[in-house]
Amino acid sequence: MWWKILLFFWIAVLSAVAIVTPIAGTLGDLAGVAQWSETKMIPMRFTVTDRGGAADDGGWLLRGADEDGREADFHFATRPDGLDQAEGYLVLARYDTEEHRVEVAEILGDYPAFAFPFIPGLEERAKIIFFHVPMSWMTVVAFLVSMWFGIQYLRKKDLEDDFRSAVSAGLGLLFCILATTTGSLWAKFNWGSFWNWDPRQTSIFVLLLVYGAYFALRSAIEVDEKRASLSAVYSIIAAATVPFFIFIMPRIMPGLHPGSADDTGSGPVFSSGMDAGMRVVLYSMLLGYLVLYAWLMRIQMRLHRIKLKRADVAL
Amino acid sequence: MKKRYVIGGAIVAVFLVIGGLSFLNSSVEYATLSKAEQSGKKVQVTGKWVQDMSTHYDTENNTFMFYMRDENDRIAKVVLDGPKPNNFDIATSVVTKGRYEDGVFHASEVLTKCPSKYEGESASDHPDGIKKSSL
Amino acid sequence: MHVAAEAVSKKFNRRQVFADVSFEVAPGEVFGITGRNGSGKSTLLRIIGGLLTPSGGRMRYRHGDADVEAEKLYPHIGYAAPYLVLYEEFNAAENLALYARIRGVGLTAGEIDGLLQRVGLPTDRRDPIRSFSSGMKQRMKLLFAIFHRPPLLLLDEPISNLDSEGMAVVYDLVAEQRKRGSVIIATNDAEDIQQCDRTFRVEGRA
Amino acid sequence: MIRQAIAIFTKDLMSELRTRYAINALLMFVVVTLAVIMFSLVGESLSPGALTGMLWVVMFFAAMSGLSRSFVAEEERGTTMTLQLLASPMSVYLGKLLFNLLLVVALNIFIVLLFLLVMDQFTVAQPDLFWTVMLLGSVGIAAATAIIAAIIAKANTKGTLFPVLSFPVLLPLLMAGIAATKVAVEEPVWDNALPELQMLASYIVVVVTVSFLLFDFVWKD
Repeated sequence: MWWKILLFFWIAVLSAVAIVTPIAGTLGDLAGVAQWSETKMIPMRFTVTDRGGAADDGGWLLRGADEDGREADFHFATRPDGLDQAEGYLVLARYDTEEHRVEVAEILGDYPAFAFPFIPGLEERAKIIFFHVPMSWMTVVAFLVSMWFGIQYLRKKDLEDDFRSAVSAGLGLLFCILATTTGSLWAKFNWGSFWNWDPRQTSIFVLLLVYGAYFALRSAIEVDEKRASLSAVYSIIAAATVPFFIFIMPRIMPGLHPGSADDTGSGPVFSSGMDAGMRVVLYSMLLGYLVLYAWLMRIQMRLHRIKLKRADVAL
Repeated sequence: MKKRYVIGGAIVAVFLVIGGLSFLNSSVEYATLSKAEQSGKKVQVTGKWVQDMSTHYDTENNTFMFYMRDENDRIAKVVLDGPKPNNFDIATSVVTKGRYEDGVFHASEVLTKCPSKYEGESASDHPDGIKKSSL
Repeated sequence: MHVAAEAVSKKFNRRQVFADVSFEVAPGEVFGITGRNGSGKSTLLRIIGGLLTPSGGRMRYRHGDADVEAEKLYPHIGYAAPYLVLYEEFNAAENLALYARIRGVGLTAGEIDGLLQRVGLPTDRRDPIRSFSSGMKQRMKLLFAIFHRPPLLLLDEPISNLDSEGMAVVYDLVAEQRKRGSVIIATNDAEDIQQCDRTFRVEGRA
Repeated sequence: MIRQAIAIFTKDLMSELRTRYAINALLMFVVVTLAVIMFSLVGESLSPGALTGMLWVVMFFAAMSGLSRSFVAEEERGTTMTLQLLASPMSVYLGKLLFNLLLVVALNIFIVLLFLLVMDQFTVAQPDLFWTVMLLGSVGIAAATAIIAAIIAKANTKGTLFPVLSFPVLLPLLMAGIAATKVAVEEPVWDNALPELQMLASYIVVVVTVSFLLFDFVWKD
């Protein structure tokens, strides 16, 4: 019992952390953005090193340092609130290349102790990885587990294994739909359209088709034993051919998805360059989803056994 | 009986790897625009996006058109089968994969190279306003 | 062929058809399987013929001195049953030639004629089996079961659709098979049971 | 095993020649599909690349409409048990695979010839590469559909289930095939299609091997 409550808290807290934690860039990010856009503003955090004074134009100029230890002048439109006590700020800003100073548009809050790094091209949208990536992984895990129990059925002819296989495929389908939805929402805001046949989108689409076909097959066979062996065979064939898909895709279409083989810009998801904080949250989330999957499997199996018992009584 | 599955499994594994290798081997050779024009082969060309010349996204055919300048300063019109690549605006250089035909470079892929790590740059590379703190 | 069933059981959709069936059939024996309709006679016969895998227990076969594995069982078996369907677009002789080719048994045109006469079928090669009467089809199925001289002959209701002349043919074949190997007949017919040395009653679940 | 397989193959071929269940319907299907494509393209000019896609679409749907017959016919006529008694599962699979192979190769040759005949805009830069791809593609389609036909033969809704189950499995083959055909149609260089050819070949080996391992479970009740 206790671990279920723990699981709820685990996922809830991690989700909250993922959503609430701000994205904050450094002066380096600000300067980098300035190279390609003079007007684009990004969130950044800095500590105040010199409280400065009123600027010529009536604003306020102070000096601040980012987490890398670089310093710059920060220009505020008015004197920032609580300047006397504030150690630092989280602001929305841009780098003014003419005045050589940081132009602060809005103060978002105090200096946050914990923030995710600013990733050019992804920005706030980077947070999807805490939800989308675990879902995608669970899709694959559930599919492999389903295939594994399919093989076990073929070896031992135990219908229990077949049911495990089917339940796992069902959960896989659920996660697959969730991953597809979250991914496509993200794509709308990052790439401009919900669906544009990116290799990853295409491969998850194929996984959806495989799951769909699997259940279509199951519902079309009446004898339990026959259904079990045929669906097991189908999932093995699918598992043997899906990898080819992953080989051929990148050759036919360019990858936009972060982490694609050719993605050099916004794909630090699992590269060594990934921010430590993000990695901790992501891995914890993966663990949470894994336990969630195992729990759902258990519930379904118990339900199955209860149904069998009732059917036996009815016989 | 058991042996059959072991051998079969091994064959499947080996050929999956061979299939996968075909993907690794598929990297096409690098060339310049002039070379691409001569050979008519599918090649990779490294260059820069010419920002002052027009770009166009054709929603109907899902193609993206832009101009690129290669290492030899030759400029060519590039038509990409697909939408505008990720981070295209902030790319410092682009790699296009495709064939040169009828004065247009038909690209099946465009890779963008972006300045992804600002932290690694030395302070002197930064604009005047940003200085490494002496502390 | 020596056949042994060891605690064989079969379930369909988790519904027990029969359980704990054990018996042995020695070479030269004619063994009868009886039981009410729906008790699983045919199911049991299919399991003996290697067409179905039992849900529990196992079947064992011995031919000469060697054990026969389930996968290599099919050449040793002749099987005739009402639910067996032959290739009806071909005529009788073509069907026989086809079976012989698949089984790797050489059959000359003369031998085929001999076989057809043996069960009282016309030797002209005009009509496809499709146009045969059910009795003629049943005779054809008997040929299908015995032409390759299998050591184990499985007959499911062998005299169904047959006239008295046809029944004589069946019992003649059974008598001949007795010299070559064993016969298992699934039937409730009194005349069939008379042919059997021993019978076994399948008790399906109520 | 080979002898048995060939005997089963000849049986299917003779049966097909006698009943002409599949052939007539398939040829008409191809003609009708091509006619629909031609009507919809009147006055349009399409690149050979786009036509390549259409060619594969026709080949895919022709395969979907005809290739399940080999197993479905046995199941529908009730002759599955007869075949189980006559031959080992391996030989049955091999025989059916050979029959599917013959059917799909003949069918695809017919489709391609007709396509070349009626589509003026469709020209092939490298005929040798083109036919190699067509052959490999046909073998791949035959291999993948043979095992899936065996599966759906045991199900209730055979006809609709066949394309549903086949499509995800065939998709990598289709994509590699289309990519390689495009090279053959548009580009004068053989080597550009080598990775696809390598992939097609390994796809075929993997599918046939997996089918051999699993066919027992499909065939026996």
